[in-house]
Amino acid sequence: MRVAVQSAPFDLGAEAARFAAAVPGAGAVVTFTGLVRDNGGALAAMEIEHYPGMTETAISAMVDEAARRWALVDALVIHRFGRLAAGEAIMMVATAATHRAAAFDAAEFLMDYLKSRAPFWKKEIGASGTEWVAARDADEAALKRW
Amino acid sequence: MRVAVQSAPFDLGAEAARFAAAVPGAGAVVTFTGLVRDNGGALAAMEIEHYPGMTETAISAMVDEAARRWALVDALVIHRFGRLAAGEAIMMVATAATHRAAAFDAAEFLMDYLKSRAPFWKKEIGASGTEWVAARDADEAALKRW
Amino acid sequence: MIDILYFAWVRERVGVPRERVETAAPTVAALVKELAAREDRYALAFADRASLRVALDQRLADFDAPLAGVREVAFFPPMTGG
Amino acid sequence: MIDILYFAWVRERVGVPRERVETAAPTVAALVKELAAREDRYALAFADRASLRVALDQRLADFDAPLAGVREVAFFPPMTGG
Repeated sequence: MRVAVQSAPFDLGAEAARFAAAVPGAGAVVTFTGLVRDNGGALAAMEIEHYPGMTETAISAMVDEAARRWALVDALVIHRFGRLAAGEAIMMVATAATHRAAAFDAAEFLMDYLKSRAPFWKKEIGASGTEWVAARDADEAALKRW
Repeated sequence: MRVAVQSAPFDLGAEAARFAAAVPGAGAVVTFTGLVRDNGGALAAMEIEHYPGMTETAISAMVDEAARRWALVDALVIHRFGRLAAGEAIMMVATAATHRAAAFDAAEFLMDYLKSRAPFWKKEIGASGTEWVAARDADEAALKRW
Repeated sequence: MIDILYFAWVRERVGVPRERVETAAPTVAALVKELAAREDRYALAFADRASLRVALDQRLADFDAPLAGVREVAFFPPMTGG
Repeated sequence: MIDILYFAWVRERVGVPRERVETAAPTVAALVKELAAREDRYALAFADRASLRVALDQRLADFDAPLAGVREVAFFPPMTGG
């Protein structure tokens, strides 16, 4: 299990390949990658603030919980902070399990928790100014299914 | 949208990176990779038979259906046939959408359909002989949710 | 004349991957009956209908589907892709 | 003495990312009341309790949680990770 909170870009292809190459016995690997949407050209960049210390602890707890619930062979979370340009990868999650249902469920669980329970805050920087991204009710509601 | 049915191995990292680099406007990319499980060392290889012609047509129809239902920015399916060693990647699916729920749902939909409606048949080659993999009731049941 | 394809253990039981057959069978079910009556290897391949699937011109079909105009019939076990 | 951290628009409204505060507030709610009474920028930051979240020693907590033994309190809007 690996959790990385970093300002540096990451290579999702290399991370996915490395992850899938080291999951003995697993039959299913799921990855999720979040990208900065350009909102039709309206968004120039995104600034991500985080809470050093708490971020790593909170994500590690989520990963441990997912690994336990779905008997994961392995899991990975990478999440960036700082300034990102449109199109850049914000974060990725990878899960490996014996069967696909567990790998999918665990990845969705981690995403739902990262969205609403990991201490990150996004600010959109556009041509017409800056704005903090508001939490979506749908994201909070998504937690109820777990 | 790309569908590839091939005997050659593929590089899941390179495929994932290439896919995610060409999905303008998408905020979410999900990949699924199926690996040959070694079943604790009992499985030496897997032989995958397919129905040339029908395979490509059937998968393309699934991809079109997923793209329509979830307004996908892009989708990719790669599926191998022939002889694969334990640990090798059998297939992968990638989906890109504006938000994560659509990308996850579309990837799961494609997996459920590939499992039970794409004309592939798997034969396990172990130390104690060969055996055709039986279809799982759970896989057939999974189709009912869509 | 119709092309018949067999896959996986159906192919192994019948012994050939494909063959061309002269038939007047009006439906898949009738064709299955005709084939099963040929030889033991066919009877064995078609013994358990519930574990067989059929495609007509590369589309999944039912056993009561008509064969009129069909050029290619394929028999195989439930698919196990993914 | 307690360390107070502010993030996102709470930080922007208060004007500093963190500060050390001398307080006898027994709960988070009491601390919020104390801070909000200080200056307008605090009053503005704490105006809408429903849009605030709090963490005590880096764990999410409720506003009625006690502060006894707590060394670090953080205030921030609902998180938007992922």
